[in-house]
Amino acid sequence: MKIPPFKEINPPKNGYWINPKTKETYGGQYISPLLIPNLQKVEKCFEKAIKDKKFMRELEEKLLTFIGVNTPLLRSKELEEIAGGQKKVGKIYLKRTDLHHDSSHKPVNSFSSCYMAKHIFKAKKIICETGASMHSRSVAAACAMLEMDCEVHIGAVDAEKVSLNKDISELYGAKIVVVHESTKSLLPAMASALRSWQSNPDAMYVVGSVAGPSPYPRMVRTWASVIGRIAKQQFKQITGKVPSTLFCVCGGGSNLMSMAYPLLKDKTEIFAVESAGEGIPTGRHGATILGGSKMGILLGFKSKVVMKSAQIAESLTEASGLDFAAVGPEVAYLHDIRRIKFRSTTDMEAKKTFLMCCEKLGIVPAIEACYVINAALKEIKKRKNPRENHLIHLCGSGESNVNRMIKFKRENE
Amino acid sequence: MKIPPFKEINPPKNGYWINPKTKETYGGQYISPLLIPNLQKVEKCFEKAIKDKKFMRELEEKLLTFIGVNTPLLRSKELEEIAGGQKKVGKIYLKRTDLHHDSSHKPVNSFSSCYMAKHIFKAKKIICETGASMHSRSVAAACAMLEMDCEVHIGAVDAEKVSLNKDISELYGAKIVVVHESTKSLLPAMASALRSWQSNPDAMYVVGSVAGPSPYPRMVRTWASVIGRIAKQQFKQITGKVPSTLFCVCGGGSNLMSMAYPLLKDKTEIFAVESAGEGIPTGRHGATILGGSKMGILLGFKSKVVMKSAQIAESLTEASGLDFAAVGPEVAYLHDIRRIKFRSTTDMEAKKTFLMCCEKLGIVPAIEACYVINAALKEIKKRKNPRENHLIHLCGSGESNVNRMIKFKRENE
Amino acid sequence: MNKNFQEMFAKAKQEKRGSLIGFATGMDPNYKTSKKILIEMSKHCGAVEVGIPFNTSTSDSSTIMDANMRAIKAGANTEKIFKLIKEVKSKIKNNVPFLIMTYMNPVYRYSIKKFAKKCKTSNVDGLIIVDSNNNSPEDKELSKELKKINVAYVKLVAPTNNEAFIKETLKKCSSWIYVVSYAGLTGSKQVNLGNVKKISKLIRKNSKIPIGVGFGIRTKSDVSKVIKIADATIVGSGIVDIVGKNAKNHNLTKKIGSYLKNLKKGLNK
Amino acid sequence: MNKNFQEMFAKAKQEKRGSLIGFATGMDPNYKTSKKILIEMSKHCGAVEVGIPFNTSTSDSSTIMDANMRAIKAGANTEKIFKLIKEVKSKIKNNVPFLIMTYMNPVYRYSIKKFAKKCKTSNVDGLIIVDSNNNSPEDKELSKELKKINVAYVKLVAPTNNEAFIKETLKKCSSWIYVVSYAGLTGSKQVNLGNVKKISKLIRKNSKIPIGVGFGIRTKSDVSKVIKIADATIVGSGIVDIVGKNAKNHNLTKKIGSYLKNLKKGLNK
Ligand SMILES: Cc1ncc(COP(=O)(O)O)c(C=O)c1O
Ligand SMILES: Cc1ncc(COP(=O)(O)O)c(C=O)c1O
Repeated sequence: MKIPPFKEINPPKNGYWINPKTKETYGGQYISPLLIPNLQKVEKCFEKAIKDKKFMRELEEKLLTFIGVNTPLLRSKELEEIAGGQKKVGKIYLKRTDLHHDSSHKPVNSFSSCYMAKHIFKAKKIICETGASMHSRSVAAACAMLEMDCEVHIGAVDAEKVSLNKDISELYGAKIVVVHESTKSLLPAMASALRSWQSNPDAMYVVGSVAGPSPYPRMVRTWASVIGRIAKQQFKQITGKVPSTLFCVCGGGSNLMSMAYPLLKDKTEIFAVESAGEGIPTGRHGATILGGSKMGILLGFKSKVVMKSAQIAESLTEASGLDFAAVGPEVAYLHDIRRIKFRSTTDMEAKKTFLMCCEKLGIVPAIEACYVINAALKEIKKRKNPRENHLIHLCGSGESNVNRMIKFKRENE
Repeated sequence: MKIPPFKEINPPKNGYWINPKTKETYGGQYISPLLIPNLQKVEKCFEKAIKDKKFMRELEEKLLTFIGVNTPLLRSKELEEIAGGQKKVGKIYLKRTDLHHDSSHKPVNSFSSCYMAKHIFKAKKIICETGASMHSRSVAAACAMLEMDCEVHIGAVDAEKVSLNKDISELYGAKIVVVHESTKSLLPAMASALRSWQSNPDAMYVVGSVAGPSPYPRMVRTWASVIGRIAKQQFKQITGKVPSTLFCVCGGGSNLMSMAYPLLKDKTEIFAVESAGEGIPTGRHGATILGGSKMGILLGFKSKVVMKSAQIAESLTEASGLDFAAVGPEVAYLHDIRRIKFRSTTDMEAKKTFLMCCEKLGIVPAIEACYVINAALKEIKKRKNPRENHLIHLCGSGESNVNRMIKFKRENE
Repeated sequence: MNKNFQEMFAKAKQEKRGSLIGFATGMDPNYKTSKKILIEMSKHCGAVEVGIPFNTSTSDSSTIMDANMRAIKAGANTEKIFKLIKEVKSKIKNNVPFLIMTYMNPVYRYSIKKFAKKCKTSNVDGLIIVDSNNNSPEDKELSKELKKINVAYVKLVAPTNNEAFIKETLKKCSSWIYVVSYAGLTGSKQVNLGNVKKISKLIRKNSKIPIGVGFGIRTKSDVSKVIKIADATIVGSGIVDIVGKNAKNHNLTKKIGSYLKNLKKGLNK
Repeated sequence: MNKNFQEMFAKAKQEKRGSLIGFATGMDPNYKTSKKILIEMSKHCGAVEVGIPFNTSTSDSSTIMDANMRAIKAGANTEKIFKLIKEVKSKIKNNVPFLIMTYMNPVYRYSIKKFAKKCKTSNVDGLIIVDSNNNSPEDKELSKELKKINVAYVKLVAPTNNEAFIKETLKKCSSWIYVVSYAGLTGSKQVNLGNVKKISKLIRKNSKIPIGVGFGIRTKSDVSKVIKIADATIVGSGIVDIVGKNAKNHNLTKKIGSYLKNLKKGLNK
């Protein structure tokens, strides 16, 4: 298997994506001057890496054999049935990144970033933050294999929620820093990681989504796009066409960009799904775009952010991986130029979808993936177009959610 | 990807493998007459299934896209290093069935058996036993997708040990029967499943290893051999040759046969690794062949069994999946004709190997797989042959073992 | 045909009644009490079936499984059960035939030839192996050995078996044939008379061998219904239940005695 | 150059000493107490730095993060901090310059133009934005606006920055430049004099702008060492610590006063 090569479709200028109509800028590098040299070094290393054929060949070899990036597309007749039957709604395919090593889409970026950190940046230590601990788990795995130190920042609430993934990160040898500040979730964890980087400028910071100061959003989506490049090729092989629609959940946007990026210039209609928490009108949600975000500047980048006056607002959702009051800058840009549409799913809908997937598909999805499956079914039902081929990103496996979900099941039966 | 076709190498005669030298018979059908018609029906369905091209095409499609059977071979320079360096010991490859849906080699047989049960046997309900709950988890997943009822028998000790997998089986909709008899582990669970089948002859029983009354041992190894057929092809593509050695752990022998079967007529030296528990001399172990087993008859088949007078002896090991006082009949036969060699690993060695794999490989192996990795390293070190290419079956992922192992890590640091 | 069984069925026929066959696990709850239980049973039953416990049995309900575990804990093994039967038979005055009921593994491990011989020397009249397949080499050897020494080889047929299977089974079966009354475990359900009639008909069509019916027979009324169709009925869980609940009660044998006395009232044709 | 800062540095020079700049988060622990604290600080410090708290700060140690959270809990926002500074400045008699220290988001959300104007109308003398990148459009706009109205734009340089970066920074920097003494968070480590010397040299090579050194300065001896190299020193965590530990103590301002008085003893060149 050969991974289709990367083509830059949407390059930022000096770290910014620019809306041609409004001239709004997205991205940038808003960070203490202390870290500016580090960011410049990361950018240089990244440019060097993607041009280094030997490095890329070795990296892709590891992605194929260690991460197992050549995961299947599963035609789901069961979901078609639920949406009204293939004859009414077309075909539904699931991209199975739940089958990756460490059970989510995250390891493709995590491993690539760490591999670059080891061989080009020459770092001895990696610092990262994590929400659902999917990112930390895969960074820690990469660090174990690459003999690097690993420091993980996780919010105290998440450390409880996804303790399995956190424990696995620890088994891999990561040092876990539990963050008790502010919302005790992904956002303060990322702030904490960036703060730690300031104290350890020799380390490399590895972000878990298409967020953070430039060049991270671009770098992460470039690494992660391996997933979408393979998926696009597979989809064409199976159906002869690119997908009619693509559905991905959106926390920061890494799994979205991993799949959407190679399809940006295609006719595929792209949907990003946010967590509506207890319902967007309640204010208790994790929906950045649909929850009334404004442009803001945090954690090193400028993008859409949910705020309460100038403070970053709490994001509230069952899914630790979606508990992020912002989206990556390229995602905000793609929303604003209307290339990506947004939908949402409430926590309750997602939890029911979790049980449904277990009982009807024989798949334990990451709770994050349940938001997208639910929203995709709603949209596909509505479209009622039998000639369409739908693609849903099943971006993770839910072992870490079992504890909470089995309680939910027992309470609701 | 096309799965290389099955070729019967070692067909049993009337349900028995026969040692040409000693005339010893292995296998058979030792079961209440009540179940004889069911077994005949299973056998007929199996014969029909493997000849039914459409059925096989659809099954293989599902194995590829639902189970994700096309898992990679990972060259592990880290293990080579530990064994003394590639220049001294040759190359080491890991077959990554830990990346399967439901995280072990088991789903290939489980899904195939259930698929046959649904489409050819026309059963509405599946009965199975389980040790590490890897089998039950994958049977339950198949039943969910195929809309069948699922009844799982699990020993009370195992239900505690591997509660994550048990909970996942429950999320998939399985009815869990906890067995409190005798050793409260895999063996009484299997007896309990067979007893339940007697009460529900319309159901189909799906065994999780190459054990049970004929035709199960043959059927299971035939389904499971998809893994080895792909692995053999991959290995040849990468190295140009078949492996010099193959290492698999051996509880009942399903993961062993899944890999070994397509290599039986090749020059590959095949090693099966048993759990030596607290050490074979202590009598507290799970080693059937190396632990002084004799020919015995239980659970419907005749094979090597560890016994205390005529009673099946307790098997004692950290690994729920290896807690089985017998090996499948074809495995016993292959041992007796000296085609397969046996090695063992103690629980303590396996637990240390678990931590080593996490910390050095960035992989969380199923505890079962740690026995084989440890024994393989010992053997490879001893062979000191730089021209050899070694293949180790990494037959499962250890999410379910994390709870116990993180305690072990913390206690030992 | 084994002489004691021959006499048992002949006498019953004469008396226009069926025969009651009682089952208990050997050495449950221990050697001494088991001996008393078997002696008591021999007073009321046409024949006595003694189980050699097997810890990995595939056909027993939890009642019998528990009995197996009690007996194993009390040190039961094949040798001791033979000794137990031999002692019991030397103590009783009548010719009540004794059977061993077990699984193939204990027999196979003992050695089939030695096991058959030991039956003879221990005054065992018959053998039932729950999991013995007609086509296994062990079954062939065992039936040959038993035939030589006139120990009855009582085989099981079940409601799921077809006529071909029954015919094949009849070839090996001696003294009587054991009809399982439902698809399930010993003592786990109610006797299914429809099944019993259906199989009995198939047997009668092919043989004159006496028919014993087991699984799910617990009450006088069960016995009475079954005996309308069959020649004998086997009661197991009913007895083993009493043992389990009264293992330390000095009235245990009395209780079994009166339970059996009551069942016997259902034996009239 | 902002007039008040000009005076501050001139006076210090005259007196052959360095300047002490004190930092506290605005509205920590609440509006009223904060006002008292700032007034007290203005009595002892050459300049006062007031933090507009930001809950997602990327450069603050937990001491300052805690202060931020206390202030936010007390209702702090940009508007109120401006009001606070304006009130404090109207209460004090001297011309001690006041700076705002914050992150880009509060400024950006308030609107850069409005923020600059508000600085002027609130008598704010300078602004420090920790995460403002020289090349961002916001930084460009902000520095332009501040220049117009003579509010000092104090920029940070850190030990990891090279000469090119320092040169670029100097272009925008006005009144004085803030040297971060080590790679790390406010108040998390000890001041690193080697770093300070190295960067100061690079700055002096390119400019005559006064240098203030912050991060890790807590004691009289720290102050004394730093002042041998720099023109001013910023003390933050040391003060915020006292606020955090004595939020409800009526001696709070006194404690801060005597802490600062002691530090001042280290200011002599
Ligand atoms: C399985 C899974 N999906 C999705 C996400 C959301 O992140 P993103 O939108 O950056 O992909 C996460 C984050 O942890 C995750 O673990
Ligand atoms: C991961 C894993 N490996 C190995 C085994 C051992 O079984 P077998 O020898 O039949 O493959 C099990 C059984 O549950 C298992 O879960």
